[in-house]
Amino acid sequence: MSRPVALPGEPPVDHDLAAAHGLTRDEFDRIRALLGRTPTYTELGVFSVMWSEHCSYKSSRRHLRMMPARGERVVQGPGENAGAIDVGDGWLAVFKIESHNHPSFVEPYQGAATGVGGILRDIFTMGARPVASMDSLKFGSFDHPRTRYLLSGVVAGIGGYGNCVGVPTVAGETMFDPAYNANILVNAFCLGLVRRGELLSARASGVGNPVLYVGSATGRDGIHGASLLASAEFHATSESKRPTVQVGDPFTEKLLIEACLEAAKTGAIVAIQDMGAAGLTSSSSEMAGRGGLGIELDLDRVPLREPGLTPYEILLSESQERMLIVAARGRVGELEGIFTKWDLHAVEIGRITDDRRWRVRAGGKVVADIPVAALTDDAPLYDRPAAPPPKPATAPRTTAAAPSASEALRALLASPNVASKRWIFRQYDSIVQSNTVVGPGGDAAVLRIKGTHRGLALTVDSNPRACAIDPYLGAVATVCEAAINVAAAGARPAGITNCLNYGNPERPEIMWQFIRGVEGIRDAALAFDAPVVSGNVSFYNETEGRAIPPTPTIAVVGLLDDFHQRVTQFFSHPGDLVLIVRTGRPQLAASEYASLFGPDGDALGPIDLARERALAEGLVDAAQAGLISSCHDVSDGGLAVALAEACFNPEGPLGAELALAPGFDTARELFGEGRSTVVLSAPLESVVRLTERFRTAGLEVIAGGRVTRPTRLRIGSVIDEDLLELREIYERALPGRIGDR
Amino acid sequence: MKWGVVTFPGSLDDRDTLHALREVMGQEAVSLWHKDQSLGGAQCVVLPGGFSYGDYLRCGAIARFSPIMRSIARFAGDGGLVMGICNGFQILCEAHLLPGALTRNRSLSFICERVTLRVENSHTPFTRAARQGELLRLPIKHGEGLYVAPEEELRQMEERGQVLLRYVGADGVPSDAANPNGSTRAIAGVANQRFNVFGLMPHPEHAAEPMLGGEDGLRIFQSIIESAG
Amino acid sequence: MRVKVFVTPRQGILDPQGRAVEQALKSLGFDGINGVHVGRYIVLDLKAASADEARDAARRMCDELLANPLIEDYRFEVEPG
Amino acid sequence: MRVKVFVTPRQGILDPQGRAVEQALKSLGFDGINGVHVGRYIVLDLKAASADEARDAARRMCDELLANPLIEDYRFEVEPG
Ligand SMILES: Nc1ncnc2c1ncn2[C@@H]1O[C@H](COP(=O)(O)OP(=O)(O)O)[C@@H](O)[C@H]1O
Ligand SMILES: [Mg+2]
Repeated sequence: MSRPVALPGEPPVDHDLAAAHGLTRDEFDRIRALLGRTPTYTELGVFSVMWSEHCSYKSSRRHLRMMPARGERVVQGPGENAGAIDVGDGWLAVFKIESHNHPSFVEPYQGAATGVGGILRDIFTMGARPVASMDSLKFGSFDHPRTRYLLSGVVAGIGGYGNCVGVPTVAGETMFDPAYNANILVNAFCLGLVRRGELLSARASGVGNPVLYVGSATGRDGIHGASLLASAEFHATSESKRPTVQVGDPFTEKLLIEACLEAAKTGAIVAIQDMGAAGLTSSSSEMAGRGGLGIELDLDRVPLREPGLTPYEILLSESQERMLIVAARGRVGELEGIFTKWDLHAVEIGRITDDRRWRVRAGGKVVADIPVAALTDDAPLYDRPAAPPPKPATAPRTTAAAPSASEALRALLASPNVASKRWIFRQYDSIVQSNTVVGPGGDAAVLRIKGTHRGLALTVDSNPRACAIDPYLGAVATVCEAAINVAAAGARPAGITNCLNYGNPERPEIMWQFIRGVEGIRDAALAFDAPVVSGNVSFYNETEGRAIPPTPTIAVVGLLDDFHQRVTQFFSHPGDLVLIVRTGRPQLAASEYASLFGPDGDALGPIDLARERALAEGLVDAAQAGLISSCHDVSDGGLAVALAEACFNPEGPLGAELALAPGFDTARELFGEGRSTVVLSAPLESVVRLTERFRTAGLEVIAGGRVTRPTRLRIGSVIDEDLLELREIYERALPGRIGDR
Repeated sequence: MKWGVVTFPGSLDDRDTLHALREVMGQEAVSLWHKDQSLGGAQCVVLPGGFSYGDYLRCGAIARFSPIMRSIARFAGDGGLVMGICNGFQILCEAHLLPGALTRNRSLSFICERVTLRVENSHTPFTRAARQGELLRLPIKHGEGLYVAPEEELRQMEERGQVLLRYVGADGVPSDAANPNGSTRAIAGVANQRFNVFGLMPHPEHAAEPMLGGEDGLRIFQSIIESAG
Repeated sequence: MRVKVFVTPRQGILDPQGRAVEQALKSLGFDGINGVHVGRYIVLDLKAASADEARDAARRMCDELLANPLIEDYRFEVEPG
Repeated sequence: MRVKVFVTPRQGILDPQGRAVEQALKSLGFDGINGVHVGRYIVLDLKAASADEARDAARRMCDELLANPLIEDYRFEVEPG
């Protein structure tokens, strides 16, 4: 075994330098033990990124195992770049969600853009063609000076990248809350399709197989970027940790997509992985590790954007749009041909070995020689202490006089959290690839799978307010909302991916929030029998010691046997009857209403998962039986808002009226949230069957509503509003806040 | 008839156009590679939407130099039918096969939405299947669709009927509110003087199926099929 | 040699970017702004035997690719070194 | 006064646009090109009492809006008139 050399000008490696790299004393000692010597400066850098929270999942891994990852549809669970489920007719859906929070806070356009680029690569690295993206965004309040800037930058970045690579952004969610003033969240989801049996893997095999570098040249971008930034608390002040910003090149990404998918067809690709966080280091060591093999790299062959990069910089660079491929011996020429066709070059930079070591040469000398396992499986694994925080003093009830129902409805429709997000999604190409049956603006997006009748329903949801009150119930409620969203479109929930955004895991109360969140996802996922096949953890979402509320972001993929049976949220036939079906009484705790008109209650009652599932199944059956004209999931703003939204049919608005049972607690029933509730419209003849079907399933059905031609919304004696006016409020609110025409 | 759909590096709607032509309309359509010279015997060549060469510098400015563009210029010179959709329209303008240029939307942001268009001249190979003044609902999705041309040129184009599509409101009347990108004279699609080259910002290929944005886009493809006889 | 190319929107052609920047600056409290125009600034490093040769190459580059005469004007400077 | 602002991608920051233009020029047969960078050229017409005042305003405009310090460098010239 060759002993790696220190390079001229490298600082001496000791505990202090290790600490500066975010490694603890114990971790540094463990590295020396694993190596049987002190690492070189280059090796220290490599360990620091591979053992970072972001790459090693050292605080989360043992808890993530709790989540159900198996199911008869699951073809690939956690462990690869993305998960995959069988959606029928020989197609696999490959999907994952990932965070790019800190980079987006530092530079919103490029941060968000490169977040999209990264998740796309996780998908096509599996051999799947990316067919849809979603984005989950959390910003501070509109009063905060940076919010407008961050919002427009992030949205432009997501559109700028997604539009240019030709992957439609079909859904998303956006929330504004002061809790995110100093730490926004940008979570990006992507789904791809691949034929069964054509799935690629990131598991190296074949001793002697060549290793190819494809894509953009390597520069100094984001050294210690994703890894360190996402693994240590971010101080707006500490410039030191600010990496050189990664700039995305969606044009090169588009070429990479086409070239990699064409190359995949040749069968000459043994393994492939994007160079994401910790770039060349993680992709090479993880591929070797999964295959139980070793790998050798020659940095002199790595294409560089500028001269003079050190091995340390080349190994840690997070330059975008780069892929690492293990090719079948003797077939390199064939692959080179394809990449050249797409104006890219494939460069052979190394080979697979059998000695289970990760060996790197530069200038003819060995600069790193590390057991692969030391970078992957033997990375630290922590069981950090977890403890609930001391119960916060219950928030004081505001004495502000409660608004009238009409005032409340108008205020809610004007609230950025409830108002139309058109200003955002009209900046996204949501129709390219000709699969978008239902685009942004509804409960779930619906895609058709070409050449079949099958459809996919996609949604992404989160509920930080509920999670702040109870991290377990909040997570359960989030999964339920996402599942009911796809069911409302007529799709059966089939798979879940999640992005777990939390504070500093070294603080017991944060670790407790995290574990309770994972438990909540586990229980709800089991209830819906929807396995969690992929995800991502983002810790250290804190600034100056203040953590964001626990924010597990849940994306659910649902299946429709026939996309023609998809249901939209809009009332479409005057005279249809309106039914409200729900799993329980809504509550004002954690509702948008409470956030506007003062805290009201801080306890979340239990959620009946059996009923939640019954609701989902009832909705799917009803859609398949063609019994319903529309179905809208009640979420932010509660029932009254959902009724109004159901009336805003783009093909022509309609009206609705709903009678209220006597002794009805107006605020709670009309504006409460937190229990799955849907607003259905259906012709008279199917209403009896529907009511009976849902009641026998133990669900509460409220009748007494109908769809009207006159465009007014009438609810009992408390609301009688002109819907065109309401729609104006709903549509103008966001552009108004942003100061756009 | 036989169609050719060009793929430039960064083309995006090439596959969607092929899907609409082959799967929806049952046409024969071949994919043309930008580095080739051959047009594969196509009777109509479509330059699709997308971000050729990343739209770097100016939309269409770099793609216009692809080898296949020489063949397309020759083909158009011989009276062959050429249609540019969105980025294809931008390329045709940069290549001087169509008058005018397309610049940043008035709002400076990308816009994806369905708009209403009025057929201004139904006596052309690209619009003959539509009625004069017929309203079509088609999607747009672009950041640089603001059409400009010298005033004098615009006047002559209008006289000759080279403006084929205009953005209008639901009432069929052009208005500032109904003009999504601020195009001069609400122009959405234009033809050359010979009426064998057509460019439009809206996407007919994305309005070819009832479940996906309606079928108004078929009018355009139908017209071309009729013309090719 | 280094060639600096300045591409600016033509007189009379709308310059929405210029207008947007002007608005933004005003809303930031800058006043006394009578107009803003936004164009492209392209820096080329060329191997050329003489300034004239570089100038000549630059002109052809602008005419063929760097500017669209219909909507843009260009100007360039050649610096030795 | 007239202020001319030149905004360029920072040293070491990826400049895909510059690369694309360089490739295009080469494929057009221009050779001897050692590098192309594409930035923005912003022309401001300002009312200012003195060149210093204009310079000062320009600097603040660049820092606050015209350039993104994380990925761009800027430079400007002030011309009377
Ligand atoms: N919250 C989670 N739930 C399930 N799987 C997870 C979760 N977080 C991470 N994983 C899995 O761990 C692996 C590594 O995640 P990540 O580092 O985000 O992938 P990448 O290295 O491609 O960015 C992936 O297979 C991912 O699906
Ligand atoms: Mg990855």
